[in-house]
Amino acid sequence: MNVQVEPAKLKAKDFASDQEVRWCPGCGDYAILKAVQMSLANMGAQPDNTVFVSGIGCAARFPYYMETYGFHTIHGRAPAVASGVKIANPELDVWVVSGDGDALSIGGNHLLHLLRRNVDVQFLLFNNEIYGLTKGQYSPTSQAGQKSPSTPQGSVDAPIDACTFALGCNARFIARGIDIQAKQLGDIFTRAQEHKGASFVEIIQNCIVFNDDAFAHFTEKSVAKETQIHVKHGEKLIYGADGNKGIRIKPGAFELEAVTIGEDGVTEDDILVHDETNRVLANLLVAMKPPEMPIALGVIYCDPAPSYERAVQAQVEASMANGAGDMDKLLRSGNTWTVS
Amino acid sequence: MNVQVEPAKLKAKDFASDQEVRWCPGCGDYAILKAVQMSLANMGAQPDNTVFVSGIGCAARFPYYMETYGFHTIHGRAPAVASGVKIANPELDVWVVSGDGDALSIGGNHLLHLLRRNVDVQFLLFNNEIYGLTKGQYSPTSQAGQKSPSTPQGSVDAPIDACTFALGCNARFIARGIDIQAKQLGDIFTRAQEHKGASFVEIIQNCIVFNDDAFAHFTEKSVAKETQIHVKHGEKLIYGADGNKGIRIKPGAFELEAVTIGEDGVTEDDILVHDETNRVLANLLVAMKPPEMPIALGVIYCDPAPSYERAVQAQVEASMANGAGDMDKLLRSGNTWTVS
Amino acid sequence: MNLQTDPSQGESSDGAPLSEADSDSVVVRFAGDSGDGIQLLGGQFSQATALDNNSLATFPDFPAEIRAPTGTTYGVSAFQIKFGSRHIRTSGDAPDVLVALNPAALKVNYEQVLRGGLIILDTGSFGERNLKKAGFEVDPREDGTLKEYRTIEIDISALTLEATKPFDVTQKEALRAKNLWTLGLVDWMYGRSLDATETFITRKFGDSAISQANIAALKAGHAYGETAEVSGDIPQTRLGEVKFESGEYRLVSGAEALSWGLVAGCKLAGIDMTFCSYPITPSSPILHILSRLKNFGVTTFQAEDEIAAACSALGASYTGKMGITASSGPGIALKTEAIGLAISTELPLVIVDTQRAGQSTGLPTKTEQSDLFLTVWGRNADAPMPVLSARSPGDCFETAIEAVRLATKYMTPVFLLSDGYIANAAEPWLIPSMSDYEPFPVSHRTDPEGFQPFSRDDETLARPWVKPGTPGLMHRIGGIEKADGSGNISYDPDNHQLMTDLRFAKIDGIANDIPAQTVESGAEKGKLAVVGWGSTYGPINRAVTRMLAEGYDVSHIHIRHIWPLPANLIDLLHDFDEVLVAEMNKGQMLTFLRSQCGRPIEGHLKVNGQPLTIHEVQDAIRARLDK
Amino acid sequence: MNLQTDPSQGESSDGAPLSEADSDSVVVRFAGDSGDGIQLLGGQFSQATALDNNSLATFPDFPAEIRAPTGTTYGVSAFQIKFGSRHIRTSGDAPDVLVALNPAALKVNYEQVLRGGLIILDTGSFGERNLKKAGFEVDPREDGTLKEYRTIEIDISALTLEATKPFDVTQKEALRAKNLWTLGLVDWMYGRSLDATETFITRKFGDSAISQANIAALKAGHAYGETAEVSGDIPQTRLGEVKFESGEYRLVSGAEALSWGLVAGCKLAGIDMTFCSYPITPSSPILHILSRLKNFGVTTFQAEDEIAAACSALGASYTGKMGITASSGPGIALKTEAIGLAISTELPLVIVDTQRAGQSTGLPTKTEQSDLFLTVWGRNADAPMPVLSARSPGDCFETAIEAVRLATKYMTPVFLLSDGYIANAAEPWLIPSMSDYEPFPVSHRTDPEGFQPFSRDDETLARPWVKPGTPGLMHRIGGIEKADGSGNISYDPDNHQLMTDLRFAKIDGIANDIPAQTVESGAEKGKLAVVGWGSTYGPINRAVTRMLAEGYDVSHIHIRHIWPLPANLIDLLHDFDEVLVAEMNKGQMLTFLRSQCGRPIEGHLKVNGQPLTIHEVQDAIRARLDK
Ligand SMILES: Cc1ncc(C[n+]2csc(CCOP(=O)(O)OP(=O)(O)O)c2C)c(N)n1
Ligand SMILES: Cc1ncc(C[n+]2csc(CCOP(=O)(O)OP(=O)(O)O)c2C)c(N)n1
Ligand code: SF4
Ligand code: SF4
Ligand SMILES: [Mg+2]
Ligand SMILES: [Mg+2]
Repeated sequence: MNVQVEPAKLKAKDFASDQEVRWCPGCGDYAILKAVQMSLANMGAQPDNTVFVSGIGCAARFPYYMETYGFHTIHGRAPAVASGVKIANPELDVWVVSGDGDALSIGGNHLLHLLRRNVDVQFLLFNNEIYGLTKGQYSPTSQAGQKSPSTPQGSVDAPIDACTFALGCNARFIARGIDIQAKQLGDIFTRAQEHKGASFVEIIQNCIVFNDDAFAHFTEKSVAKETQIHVKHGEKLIYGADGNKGIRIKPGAFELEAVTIGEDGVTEDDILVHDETNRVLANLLVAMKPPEMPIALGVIYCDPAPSYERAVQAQVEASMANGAGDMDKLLRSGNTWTVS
Repeated sequence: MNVQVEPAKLKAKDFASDQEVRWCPGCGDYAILKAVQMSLANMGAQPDNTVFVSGIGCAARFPYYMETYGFHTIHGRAPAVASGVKIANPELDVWVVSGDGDALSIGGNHLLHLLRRNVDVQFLLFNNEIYGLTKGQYSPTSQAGQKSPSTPQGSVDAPIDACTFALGCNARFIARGIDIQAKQLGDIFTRAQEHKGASFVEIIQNCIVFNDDAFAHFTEKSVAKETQIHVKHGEKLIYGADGNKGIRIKPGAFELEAVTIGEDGVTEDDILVHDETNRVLANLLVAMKPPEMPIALGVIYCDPAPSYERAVQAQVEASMANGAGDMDKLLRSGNTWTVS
Repeated sequence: MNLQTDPSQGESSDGAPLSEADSDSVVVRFAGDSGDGIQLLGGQFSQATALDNNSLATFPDFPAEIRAPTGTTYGVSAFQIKFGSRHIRTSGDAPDVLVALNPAALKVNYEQVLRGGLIILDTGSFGERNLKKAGFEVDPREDGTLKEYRTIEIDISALTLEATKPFDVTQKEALRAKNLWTLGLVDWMYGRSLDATETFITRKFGDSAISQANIAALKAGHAYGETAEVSGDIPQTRLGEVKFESGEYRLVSGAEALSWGLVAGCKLAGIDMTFCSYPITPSSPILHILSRLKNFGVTTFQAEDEIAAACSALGASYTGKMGITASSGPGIALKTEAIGLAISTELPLVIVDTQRAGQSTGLPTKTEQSDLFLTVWGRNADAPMPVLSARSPGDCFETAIEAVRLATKYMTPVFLLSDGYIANAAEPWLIPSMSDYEPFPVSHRTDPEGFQPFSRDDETLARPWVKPGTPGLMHRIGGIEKADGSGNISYDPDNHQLMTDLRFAKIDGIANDIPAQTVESGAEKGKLAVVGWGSTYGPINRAVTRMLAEGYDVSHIHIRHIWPLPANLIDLLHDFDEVLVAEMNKGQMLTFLRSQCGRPIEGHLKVNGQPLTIHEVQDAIRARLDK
Repeated sequence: MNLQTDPSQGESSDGAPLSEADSDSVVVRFAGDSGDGIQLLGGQFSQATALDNNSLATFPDFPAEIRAPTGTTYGVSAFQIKFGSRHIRTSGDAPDVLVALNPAALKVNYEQVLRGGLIILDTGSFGERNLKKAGFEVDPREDGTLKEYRTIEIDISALTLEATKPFDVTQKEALRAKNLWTLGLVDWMYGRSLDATETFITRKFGDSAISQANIAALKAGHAYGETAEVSGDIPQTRLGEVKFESGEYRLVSGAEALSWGLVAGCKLAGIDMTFCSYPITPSSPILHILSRLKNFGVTTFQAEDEIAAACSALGASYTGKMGITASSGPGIALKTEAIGLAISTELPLVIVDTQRAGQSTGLPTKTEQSDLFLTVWGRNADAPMPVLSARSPGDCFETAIEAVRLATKYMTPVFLLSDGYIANAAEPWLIPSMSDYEPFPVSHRTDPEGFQPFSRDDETLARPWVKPGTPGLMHRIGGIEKADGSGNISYDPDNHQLMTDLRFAKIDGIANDIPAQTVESGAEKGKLAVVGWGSTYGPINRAVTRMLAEGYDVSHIHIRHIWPLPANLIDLLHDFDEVLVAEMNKGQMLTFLRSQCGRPIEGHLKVNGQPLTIHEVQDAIRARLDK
């Protein structure tokens, strides 16, 4: 364990490495980088004790730009490497950075197991609905019909929703943010870091080169208020420029609907209160898609359970309780005989 | 396309190959094999046009015992091979047989993509909550605390529920059955085969050697009626030896509860009617676990969408509509010049 | 730090490359920012050059970043072309001419230019900030850095803005036409017609303001040369036409030719293709090209990863289609297990490996020939399969057809090796006619009489290929060892020996069904054989030709069929006093040939992510023969 | 169909194996149904034999099915033991004695028994149904099938039931004691004490009825021999004690010794182990054993697949622990990409490959040595790493320690090869003392002064190993090519060449840090060197020893360090007129050595999933020297 006396509060720039940032000018990744650096500073993270692990993709270049420990691994395997890091040293604060292709195409299986095991890492999925680094092929989150170099007539695959998938994998912490919303991202990162277990964070990220404005229909300033809902545990699910839109349970159905307070007899009392421990609600919230419904942002689900690496460690410690094993004794355990 | 004039109705035994079945005596796989052969006969399947694809595991030996086309592939990859089969020849009736390790451990990613793409195959997952073929290690569906050769102190991983995972992957057809319930399995297989798209079927299967009685608490005859609910679209969710137990929405919550009709003022009207097109309900049903709740069996979810291989084929056909490509012309497309 | 410099390219004793005496060819390198449209510029100039009946070879050199910040050295994109009045087979060594559209492009490239060569600079981009970003402390135009070169400084930016003023385009749009202005100038230098490019622009942008502005810039560059505003400083060169074999020609890149070759192979086999792949540099273009050829009966599938790609391609082959998959480096590694299954089940499958530089992620946009070991030997247990390699963009077409032929005829997976260099490079190609090729139609078995899934063809030892859906031929296959004939699972020791031997015999037998190894140039026996494979064809061939002209006793042998080797290869090698393998790796063909033929072999090896140069091969030959 | 027969084992001209003159050793094979407890029987007999100071080697031969239907040939489980009054290094060729507990066991095994050998049958299992299931049309006891053998027919089933009658056990439980009855008989035949087995039973079943019944069966079998109910038919043999080196001994299997060696290596390195693996035959026992050694600072992780296992082990190494992963065949293939990353990032990692037979799924429970190519050459691009191979169960311990030493000292992944045969076989092992080993403590770098992640140790060329969590040493690593020293991403061609060269030099340098190649038996130069590696040690050594005794000029060289090879190996081989590689594959070491040393080499190759036999190696030697 490396407990350090921290000399002085660090600033965002203290988390920036000396490497030139090499994303395309205007890429959403820049804003996320800044937000991470800022919130690490705010949460008083120790660079020495922080590890960023990534796969391959534009997003996965992230660790190079962080003045922390960093491991840029191979495509799709960051969750597996990170699991090894965390099992081997539970004291480290481990962050995984991944793209929609990295995490959900080639890496889907490792993500599944990281989540179900509940390994205590923060998993940041930069979702630009495209393969950036390989120049623009469609990804598992691309909308059906996406034209791309590999789908000139449009893709025919039904996309996967990252958060829905994470819920299906038993994730205990699910949040969603947007690249350019630094403050909200900061709040999410802080919550994710505090959560002891796998924290899954989807970050909507604009790829200016290959999928520009894929999210404009809810990220554009002009529509943001009407198409985004920032959820907070214990608070009503209210949104809209005038704060008069809300989410309620469609009467008599297992369904949510967007309503306007004051219209059709809807009152504020009808509006659901966000309960981040409710898995069913989480499933409904993550599935909301503009324009019919606002997109849910913030900490959508958080229902902690013991983390994996601690349980693993506990078994090792329990085994050690009666003293560390003696190699010479081990070799002589069971039946032996002596020749003289 | 291979449309054949069928000479006479085939019997279950016509679907049995000449290979000796090599599972352990008493293994649940025998019953499933019989049920599949029987229901293929019942649904009038053509052996010539039927393909069984499997990965590796005890379950995956299945194709060898079927007098159909069969491909015993490699561990975890059956969904990928089957996708290739179906894309290349959409006319074939493709069945995938997999185990809990094969499908959910090494093969989780391929299963995810098979389901989200909605490739028209029947995916049968034989869930014995153990690795049979490799002699008894715990699997991703093993209950926490499972002692096994690789977890002598008990496993510390939270298990994944196969159907919950499938829902998270956007599966459009989800069913669950028990190895020994041949009739119910037959009904499920028939529905699965009719469903045009990926049909996910979890089959609870007893591994008599390495995980005997793992499911006894709900499969034993003495408790079956009280711990199983066989769901049917449009019918009330009623079960119990006396037919007086039911499932209702817990008042004021996004939750199901098991109730007894006639007790605490519960009437039959309170009991939910099964709606197999309701995803939220499906999520709740698959999560029910005995003893608190009965296990849900039957077709839990079915909400068809266009199948992948047809959409792929449609693009090829559309491209062909103006005539097949001319190779010599292709080579001469764009700028050319002539030297004489 | 000095990025992307390769001082091994024809270096003189004091560092700068020496001027070459190749008067019948010219090497031009365009370089600029990733956003400067260098690849388009290069492509258009290549096209115009080809239309003038010059022979040519190109070498696009992309940055690894999608779009690195402007002005940085790692954001420099380059395109090199060598063209001439004789047959050109390599994009050449040191450039005679460098066109650098910003300081970073200069920084990265000038040291490779021939001493005394020409450097054309866009002074409009030589501001303080750009100089700093490029890592120049002082302006290189002023501190003697370029003293060994002829430099021509033109404010291309300003002239482009000027030329496009009349049109309704933004300043940003106008500046984007810099590449066309430059193209116009270079077109003028080498007497190229602007017509093809004009047509191209009009096709692309229609009758828009952008279209007009681009054409105006192109013409302005051309006029700039013509009106000689630099008072004759800019040299004009005319190279004679090459006596090309008569016929219809086009420019073709390796990725195009390979994709088309695969389609052609399937046509000749009479079956449709199912192409399953996962994007990866530099393999992706094949997926992109094939996904536009659905009207050729091609189905493309972007799988979730390389394992799924290989498996689904194999699934397709199982149905009787031609299953093909393609990848590079790490992606090929991932396919290993599935390829083993293809070998075991004896199904056809073509795996295209467009090799890239470096282990692990390495240098994805750079070239190397370092997957020979992986493809020949990189599988668990004894698992033989054919490995072919293409030598040039055009040759990809032939080699791809051959891969499909062997896969279907012998019921086996086949590795088809290309590399990042030939995939992206372009060369003039005498377009073949499909009627020149002998079809090799596949016949799927339909006869139930005496059917055994693992019976064998007497001649090829191939097992029958049955389409599921065929009445009466139901059977099961899998990766467990199979009984000879019946294909049922068998744990019989003798059967395992027999089946292993049969699988080897089948692949070994292919040696008798492929062309004997020929000698590309030089005598059939003699002092020194330089052996190459794949994309080193150009530089080795040119080097040997030159050395032959100088009277050296040297021959060039280039291997297409790596496994099995042509039946006569070993004997052929024994007919030379010395054998030198020249390759872009740490000695893989070298080691492989040593293992196959009991004679000493030496190597000239390079692994810097750059193609071999003619000079270094010449030097390597001299080092052996001048002793 | 005749399963699992290996007629190549010491065959006479007319088919049956010839009787051997080895009076100082005996080979016994137990065979029965999977449910008959054959492995326990074999294990207990081995234990008793070892306690009698006989040397021994064992060969368990499992069926592929977990528990195939009783009575089938593919459900037969066997256990062979060779023991003797001289050092035994192989489980032997043809059995002198076969104990067959059912017709299927007889069917599968009798042809391998020495002509004139003894076959003991349980007649209680020779009913009509069992005969049919085994594929006997006629009772083999009656149609002359066994005429070349001595057979003893005992109704073991009935006698076991009889013996266990007094105890409160079910008939099923009683019948399960058949193996112990048999053990008692065989113990009597070879004068073994029943004590150890009795203790074992009591420990396992406590003071229960089952315990009592089992012990009664054991004693009854013994008494049956003693009272000679078969009137002296059953031969009794006493072999002298072997002059073992003095010390404490135990039986050890390869999987145990390997697991313990890994733990010992970590102790010597002073770091904890994180072992990440995915179950696969025959590799799984290592995971099982290590998961019980958590009190040795061992953390085990059953990953979701082999890729994750390799990646998480690498992640553990990244934190400064010893990351280890293990698998077989297809699982090793899947780890390829991750191993490339380990090479590129220069992190320690041990990858254990317990080889199994056949490409793809192949024959998982059978043995082969066919991953040499995969481990030495099976990676994308130029990616060198050490490869070691263990020769015997006990040797696994030493080789595992060496693997950890090289991995940590040189910051490199290391392949450690075992195979299905040594993993399951057991031999008496002189238990080493940990104090005999020189520790090789790892020192993780903590000093920020002048720290560069890719600086190098002058001697080893290893880069520093830094634990995340260390103040002031934050840095980034990854699979893209790294600049020498700083480790920053670099696309510089010269740097790629330099780093590639450095990675090779580092691994090549290990040749100077490993023991010189020795000659196991025979002279240091001469007519013929038989070269082996891995589990063929036993048969080759015995064969060469025999041939030396017969006066042949032959030597045995056994290679542990496959890559890099010991510095003197090539010279050593040149000192022999002929070199013969004997291995269980299609010629992988053969091809590899040919590629490394310019001299003719021949091969004796076998791929039937069975260990080499002494006889065939002798024959191969004779074929070379008798000409
Ligand atoms: C094994 C392997 N397969 C494929 C690739 C090529 N590759 C690199 S990144 C990438 C996808 C990137 O997409 P995403 O994860 O969404 O990241 P983004 O670039 O959009 O941030 C692919 C296919 C690779 N590097 N390794
Ligand atoms: C690549 C690879 N890894 C591991 C194995 C070993 N293996 C075979 S089956 C299996 C798990 C079987 O479990 P499951 O899928 O649940 O099937 P079951 O035997 O229980 O029916 C494993 C780990 C293998 N054959 N291939
Ligand atoms: S390609 Fe897209 S995701 Fe990648 S750096 Fe450029 S803008 Fe960002
Ligand atoms: S091990 Fe279990 S799952 Fe496998 S065949 Fe035996 S009983 Fe069935
Ligand atoms: Mg992306
Ligand atoms: Mg299972």
